[in-house]
Amino acid sequence: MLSMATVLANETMGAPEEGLRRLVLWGIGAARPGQFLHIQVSAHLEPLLRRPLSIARIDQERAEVTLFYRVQGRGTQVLVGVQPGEHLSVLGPLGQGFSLPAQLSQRLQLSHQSDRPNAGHQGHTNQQGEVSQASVQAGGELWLVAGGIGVFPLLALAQEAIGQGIPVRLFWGGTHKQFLESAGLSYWEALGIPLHLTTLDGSFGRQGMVTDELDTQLSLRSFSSLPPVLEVATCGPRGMMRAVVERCLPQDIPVEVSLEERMGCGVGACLGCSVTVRSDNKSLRNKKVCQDGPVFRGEEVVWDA
Amino acid sequence: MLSMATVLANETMGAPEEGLRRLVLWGIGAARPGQFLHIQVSAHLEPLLRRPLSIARIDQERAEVTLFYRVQGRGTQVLVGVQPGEHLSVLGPLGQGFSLPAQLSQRLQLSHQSDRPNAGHQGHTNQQGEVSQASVQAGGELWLVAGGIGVFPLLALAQEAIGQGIPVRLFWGGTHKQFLESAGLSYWEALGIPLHLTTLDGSFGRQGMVTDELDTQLSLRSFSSLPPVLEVATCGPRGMMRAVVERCLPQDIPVEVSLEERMGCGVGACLGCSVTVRSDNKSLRNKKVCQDGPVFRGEEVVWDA
Amino acid sequence: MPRRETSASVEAAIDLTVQMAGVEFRNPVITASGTYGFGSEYAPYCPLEALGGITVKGITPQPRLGNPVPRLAETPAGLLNAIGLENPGLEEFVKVVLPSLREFPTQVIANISGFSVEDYALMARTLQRDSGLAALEVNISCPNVKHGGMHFGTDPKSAEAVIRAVKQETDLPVIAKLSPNVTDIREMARAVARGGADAISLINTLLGMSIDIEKKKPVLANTFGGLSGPAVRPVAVRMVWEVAETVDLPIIGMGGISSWQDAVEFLLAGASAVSLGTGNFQNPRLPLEVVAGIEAYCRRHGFSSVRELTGLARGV
Amino acid sequence: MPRRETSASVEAAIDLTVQMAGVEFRNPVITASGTYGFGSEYAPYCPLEALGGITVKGITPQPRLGNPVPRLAETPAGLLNAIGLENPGLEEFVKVVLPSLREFPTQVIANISGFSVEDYALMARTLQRDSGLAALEVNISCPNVKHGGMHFGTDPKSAEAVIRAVKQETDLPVIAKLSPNVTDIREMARAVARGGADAISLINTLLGMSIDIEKKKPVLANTFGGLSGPAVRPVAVRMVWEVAETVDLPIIGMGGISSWQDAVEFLLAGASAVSLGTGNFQNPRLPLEVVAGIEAYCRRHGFSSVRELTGLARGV
Ligand SMILES: Cc1cc2nc3c(=O)[nH]c(=O)nc-3n(C[C@H](O)[C@H](O)[C@H](O)COP(=O)(O)OP(=O)(O)OC[C@H]3O[C@@H](n4cnc5c(N)ncnc54)[C@H](O)[C@@H]3O)c2cc1C
Ligand SMILES: Cc1cc2nc3c(=O)[nH]c(=O)nc-3n(C[C@H](O)[C@H](O)[C@H](O)COP(=O)(O)OP(=O)(O)OC[C@H]3O[C@@H](n4cnc5c(N)ncnc54)[C@H](O)[C@@H]3O)c2cc1C
Ligand SMILES: Cc1cc2nc3c(=O)[nH]c(=O)nc-3n(C[C@H](O)[C@H](O)[C@H](O)COP(=O)(O)O)c2cc1C
Ligand SMILES: Cc1cc2nc3c(=O)[nH]c(=O)nc-3n(C[C@H](O)[C@H](O)[C@H](O)COP(=O)(O)O)c2cc1C
Ligand code: FES
Ligand code: FES
Repeated sequence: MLSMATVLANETMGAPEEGLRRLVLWGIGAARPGQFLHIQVSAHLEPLLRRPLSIARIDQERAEVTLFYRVQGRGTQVLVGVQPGEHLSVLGPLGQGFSLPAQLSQRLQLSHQSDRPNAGHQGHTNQQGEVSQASVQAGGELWLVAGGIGVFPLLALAQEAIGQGIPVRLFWGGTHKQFLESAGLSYWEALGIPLHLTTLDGSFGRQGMVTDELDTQLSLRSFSSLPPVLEVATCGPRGMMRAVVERCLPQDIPVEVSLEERMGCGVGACLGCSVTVRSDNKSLRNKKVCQDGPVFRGEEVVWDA
Repeated sequence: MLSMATVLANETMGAPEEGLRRLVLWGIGAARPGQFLHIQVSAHLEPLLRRPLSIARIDQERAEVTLFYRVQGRGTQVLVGVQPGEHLSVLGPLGQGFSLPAQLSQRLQLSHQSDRPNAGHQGHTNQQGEVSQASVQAGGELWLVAGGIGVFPLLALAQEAIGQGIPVRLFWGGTHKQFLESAGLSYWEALGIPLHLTTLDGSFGRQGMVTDELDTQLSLRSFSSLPPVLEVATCGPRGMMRAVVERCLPQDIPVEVSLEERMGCGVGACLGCSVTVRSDNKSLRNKKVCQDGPVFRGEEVVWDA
Repeated sequence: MPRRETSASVEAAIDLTVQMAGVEFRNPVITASGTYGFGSEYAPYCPLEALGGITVKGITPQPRLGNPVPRLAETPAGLLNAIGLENPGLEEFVKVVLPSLREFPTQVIANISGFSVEDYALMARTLQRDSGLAALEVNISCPNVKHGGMHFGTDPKSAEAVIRAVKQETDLPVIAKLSPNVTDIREMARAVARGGADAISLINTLLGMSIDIEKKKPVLANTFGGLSGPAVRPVAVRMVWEVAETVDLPIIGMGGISSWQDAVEFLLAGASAVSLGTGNFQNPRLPLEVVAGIEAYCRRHGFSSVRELTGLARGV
Repeated sequence: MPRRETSASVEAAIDLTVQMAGVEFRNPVITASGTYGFGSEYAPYCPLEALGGITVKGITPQPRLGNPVPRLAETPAGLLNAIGLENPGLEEFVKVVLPSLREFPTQVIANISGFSVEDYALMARTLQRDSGLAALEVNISCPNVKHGGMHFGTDPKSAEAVIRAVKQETDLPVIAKLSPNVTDIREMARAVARGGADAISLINTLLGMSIDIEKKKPVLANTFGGLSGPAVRPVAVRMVWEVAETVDLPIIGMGGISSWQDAVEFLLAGASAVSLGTGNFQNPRLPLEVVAGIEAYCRRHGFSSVRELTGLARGV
């Protein structure tokens, strides 16, 4: 969808020096968690390209969508100047979102079929599907692992999962307390779910990396009767996401990662945002972050492509 | 001077469909009628170049300068968006302004000297100077001849001349009544000077060209004892200014014309705004509209260069 | 678009069709190769039947994964790309892509790139009139692959040889797409005309680069990329003008068109049609706006056919 | 500029001086020929003593009135100019201009253009070290005059000949200013190096044009003009990179610098100094901001001399 969205709010979140802002738009079509909008920040030629921003909150009743953004370079700086009441040309929602555990099992099934069209591996697929179904019944949890502003798209996912009765747990690492507070901590607190917070400087939560805390909680689960992990959805720096995938896949926990790449068109037409993935038959091929992603299955990403 | 001027007002003048606006700036150095400001309409690279706008009113006490502009293309469109309280990077006042009759005689003298450094024509120059001096004493008038928005810089000149006790008379032609009213007619009416207005469609004043009315008034003077014309200052379309010069010079009325040319630097450094002039010894050379002009002596302009 | 009802000529329909190399295009607005995927990606925003034609992504004999990312870098009014000709290869193109292109309600131009004259000839042999394509655009100008197409686009003899080989192998009209990275574009135009080209596309991208000063290395993984977008338009218009003066072939003009005004500029310079590339990224409805704008311009200026615009600024 | 007091390295003075062709420049920021008049025009806004150097408007043996107006056209992030080498001629330059240049508290580079090898040689003969100039920049790349300088800038043999002739006639260091309107800038760089150039300036403007669609004719009276400004920066940086890889001469990089970041980009690509042209028109204080920005960048990144930046992005 290409629409002129009305800006309802465009304001600083938390401490101004963190450079984080909240943008509320009206007039966007139905969106799914993990999808993004490709926004033209200026009516002029400067900057030339649209900017991709993830959907962080969806209020279907009021037809509002909330994005959180960090002021980074030229484009986001220009976006700061947009006033409530003004209109922004918005392309999207674009891309494939996160799968909720039930969807995930379906998606796994589909992708196995499409990746190996002639192979008779239905048994395995069904098996995986059954595992997930079983886990949901067993009251398993959806885990979210966020690094820095990677938390933004996960908020929409948390809301949707909670709405469907799936228990959610957040792991979130930031540099320092003020960052976490500015990047929307209160939204998470309002959800009433368990939060595992880490900061690099120890000013809030556990000192260290978010993956340290993930390790702790994963190993707890291996000898206790805590609810199993149905799925991990992660977004953040590449290195962090890779670490998450490398921890979870060996334990048969499906992971979805949300990738970033520089985008031209946002709709699959320019091949600017290619990412190399490994098919189930191990051969390498390209997918497009804008169209096939930004969410990918952890096992398909080739980290050092 | 390069300054960050504060925008005090930036508003539509008159009928919106005329696309005329009034821009009031604070924080510009001392300006003379006929000078212009080179204004950066956007802090970004789009549009790249500054835009030259003439000074239309000078309020030295309040340190305010007023410009009138017509929304034309990209640059002036961007300028429309600037809000009161914002700052604009302004280069200027730039260029040589109009001469008031007393100054004019001096300027003629100087330019005769510089154009013909080795010629002994001091007699002639002095004579011209004396003529002007004499005319001022005889209560001669300063005539302003404007076409369309060419009237803008003449307003500042009228104010200064009136302040010095020189009688001023305006000839101004526009396409139709609403244009004249929107382009600042009330400012002129407030001056209490004789106004000779023409419109192409006859909706206001005399129907026809401003030069028709100029002809009428010039010929009246040739057989009556009306005050002589000390000087004509003109600004407007090239063809109109040429006609003014061709009427006045044969009658020994000095004319100053304000030329327009596309500008890069505005300070004489790029040679983008060259205009070919005829020295008193008839040889051709270039002057710069930005630095040597925008006001030139009528006799030096080569109209079909 | 509301019509003014003031005179008879205002009412008259404007003929927007153009004929190039024996192919009729509904209007002179085509999309540029590499910016419009394989045609369906932008269809939700810009109906294909509104377009004169589309040019699909450049293909090579073998599949290519293209260059590593980052492949894009934004510059002032410009875009650097170093896609590196990612494409599914000729075989997959013919098997999977072509059948879908056949269904498109507009003219489809294929774009081919190669690393040798034989590469080009091979693709031309496979792509014939019965493939449903309207024409073959021969990209001898891609700056983003090593030992790549650009060599053919900067050496007149090679350019001529490639075009001649392609012409010999296919019964489709052949459009030569020229590189702007040359000293004299007229010489290249003459060379492809000698080779038998039926039309000329220009310009492809200007070779450029940018550097990330914090990381102290090039922004693009490939170091160099091709510059497109409004920044290059003055160069593109100049080359269209020069080529229109030099050879008697229809020209598809492109490079930085981001409004209907820009498109008219190319037509007045000598182009018979225009291609829109980077402009789609900012405004997916740009082709529609360009068609409507050209039509209104013709009406306002009293032209009954868009073909009257071609070369008008040259006093043709 | 307030200094952070946090560490010893923060305190250290940064050495901004650069040496090129035996000439020492206070800092690497020079102004570009044709955009800075004869030096005094911008002095009220930007003190000359803050600059590494200035390059004055190109001169020719005879006075020239230049091209008719309009000579300027704005384009997206760019400027087209067709001044046509308006200048007072060599004699007036020597008699009237040179004496004032001598007094300038910065290095002054003269820029010469000609229509034959003899033209260049004639000017070089007149302009010697005792003229007070720091160097001669040989413009073999002006696109705005018919039969003009650009021919020398697109043909390696002619370029070599011009530079050799100039070198033979003057004891001043000779800087060859290259045209970007060539297929292979490296070939041109090699040619002027063979001719004996002491340094290379690049880029001059890209040949371009624009059309007024209402008047249906070119905006510039001269039809074609030279494109400068941010639009061309990616092309300029690429050419600096290529030339730095090719010849072992200091490079003055230019083309679209409008911030200190842009200037650093050129240095990292391989330039020893930068020239600012069109950027002055928007921001007359740009040279000051660029000097300050480069200094702060060096400090932040732990460089004690700006010379360490040259070519760093190439892994030099
Ligand atoms: C699918 C997706 C979702 C995103 N969601 C968010 C979000 O919710 N909140 C948020 O703050 N940021 C998000 N980002 C990152 C955001 O797009 C960039 O921060 C933004 O484009 C920077 O633009 P700029 O002009 O400020 O920076 P500049 O560095 O000046 O941008 C220069 C160019 O690089 C591109 N670019 C720079 N950084 C990135 C990046 N990290 N990812 C992709 N392109 C980049 C820009 O789009 C532009 O084309 C997302 C990125 C992607 C791909
Ligand atoms: C000395 C001087 C004084 C002026 N005073 C006034 C004034 O008081 N009020 C007013 O409304 N206009 C005045 N103008 C004209 C004004 O500068 C142009 O209307 C304006 O630059 C148009 O810019 P644009 O971006 O809106 O139009 P565009 O057509 O998009 O401009 C494109 C380029 O052409 C230049 N340009 C376009 N028209 C003119 C023009 N007539 N003169 C010079 N350059 C032009 C622009 O500056 C820009 O570089 C003056 C011009 C000069 C030279
Ligand atoms: C992302 C991208 C990919 C491109 N891929 C191709 C290609 O495969 N084949 C080709 O001939 N041109 C390719 N081009 C060049 C365009 O077709 C066009 O010639 C150029 O971008 C100039 O037009 P524009 O400024 O409107 O984009 C590509 C351009 C871009 C921006
Ligand atoms: C108005 C103008 C006049 C120029 N005149 C000359 C000249 O006389 N000699 C020359 O070598 N280069 C000349 N140039 C080219 C500049 O010196 C410079 O190489 C070019 O503009 C690129 O730099 P920029 O983008 O910073 O302007 C001129 C450029 C402009 C814009
Ligand atoms: S951004 Fe164009 S294909 Fe993804
Ligand atoms: S505008 Fe540069 S010399 Fe006048």
